[in-house]
Amino acid sequence: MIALTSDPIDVPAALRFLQSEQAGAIDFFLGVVRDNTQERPVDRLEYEAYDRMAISEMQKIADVAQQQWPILRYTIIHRKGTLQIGDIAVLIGVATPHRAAAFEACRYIIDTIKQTVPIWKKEVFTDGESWVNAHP
Amino acid sequence: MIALTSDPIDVPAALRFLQSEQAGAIDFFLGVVRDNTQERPVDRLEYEAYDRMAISEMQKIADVAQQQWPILRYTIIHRKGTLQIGDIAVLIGVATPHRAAAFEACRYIIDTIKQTVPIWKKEVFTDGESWVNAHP
Amino acid sequence: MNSSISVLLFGITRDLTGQSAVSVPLAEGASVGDLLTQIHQKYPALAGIRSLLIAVNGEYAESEQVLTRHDEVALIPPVSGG
Amino acid sequence: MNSSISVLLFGITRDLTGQSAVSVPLAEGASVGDLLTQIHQKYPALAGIRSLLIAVNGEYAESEQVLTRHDEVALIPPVSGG
Repeated sequence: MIALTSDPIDVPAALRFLQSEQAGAIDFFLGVVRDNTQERPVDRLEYEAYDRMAISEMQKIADVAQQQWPILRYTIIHRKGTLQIGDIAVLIGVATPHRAAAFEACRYIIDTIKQTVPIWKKEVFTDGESWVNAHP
Repeated sequence: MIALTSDPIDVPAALRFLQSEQAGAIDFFLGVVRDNTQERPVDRLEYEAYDRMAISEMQKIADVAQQQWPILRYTIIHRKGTLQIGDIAVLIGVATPHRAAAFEACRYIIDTIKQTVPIWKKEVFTDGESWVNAHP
Repeated sequence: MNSSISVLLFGITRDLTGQSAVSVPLAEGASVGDLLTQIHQKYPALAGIRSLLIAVNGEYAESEQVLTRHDEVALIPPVSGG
Repeated sequence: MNSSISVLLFGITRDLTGQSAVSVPLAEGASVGDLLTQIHQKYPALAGIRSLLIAVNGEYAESEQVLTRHDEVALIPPVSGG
């Protein structure tokens, strides 16, 4: 299950979705808005996405992961819009029979999302703002 | 936070406990009761612990993890008693500033729990039962 | 296609141009590489961005790919999701 | 300590002996290794277990460690938590 949403991410709903009788291991990764970047205090983040392509790129990542690991169920949910400190920006959940695959697939998915999915994050500081990764 | 409990594990409560303003990454591992072991159908699991030592061994693991990774908060909750298919047997949650440490610490904790913590699991099949790992 | 092509903008490119889509003049048979050259000429403010890619119909495109008038074209600055 | 020591049992060792603690005769100055030898003699049914460790006061103990009458001693079959 893949989603790009302006609503808060519902962790218990994601967990219910992942559970199955064959699942022995579930790994969840949550990316959360921190209060600082390189010690500069962050007020909030603004996420923007090229929706159609963000979803299709996330789907590609999930497809590759499913070829590589015995994934029973997965969920990838990314927020967009304005996020405050402590808000969950992204949730990756992977259910597998055994734990090694759950960890590896979950890590692969979040690492690759950060490289290929057209979602952009602007950090709004108390004294300015900056699009992450945009400048050399 | 370390617990050994006969009650169902409360994932949302664990999540609330882990969140902090400095946390950018949270990794959760859930060990769940599967419906089979090497294709033999499982009816239920019975977990037994040497409580005092199980808690102190889990604490040692957490202490080592805290020395090795910049852990902001962690939670280790292990069930005991009778568990049905789909029940969460163990929850490990680790919050760190960045994601690599969350994944690595979470994996270290669950891997080490399975090696050193005096908790025992009996698989009850439809046609017999067996203490896991006990026989050569 | 001897006219122009509409290019969707996001993130820093939208902020720098003040627009969420721009129209770029482009000859028939032009490639993704040609489009990028045109964009850099028309919007020199975008030169400071670490990298700019082009997506065509929601897929990352190589610079040789030829554009047609029905393509949905987007400029993709460095992503920062997660 | 010229009498006996109580040993807590868990998991398969509790099932095989039918008891959650057993009393094992042990001379004063006896070590963890001596205790294991005594246990194996008294409970031959435990021989089929992959490994048996001893915990003293909630800590894994080496076989040289000398036991005292006040120690809480437990027999630890292979663990299988998680």
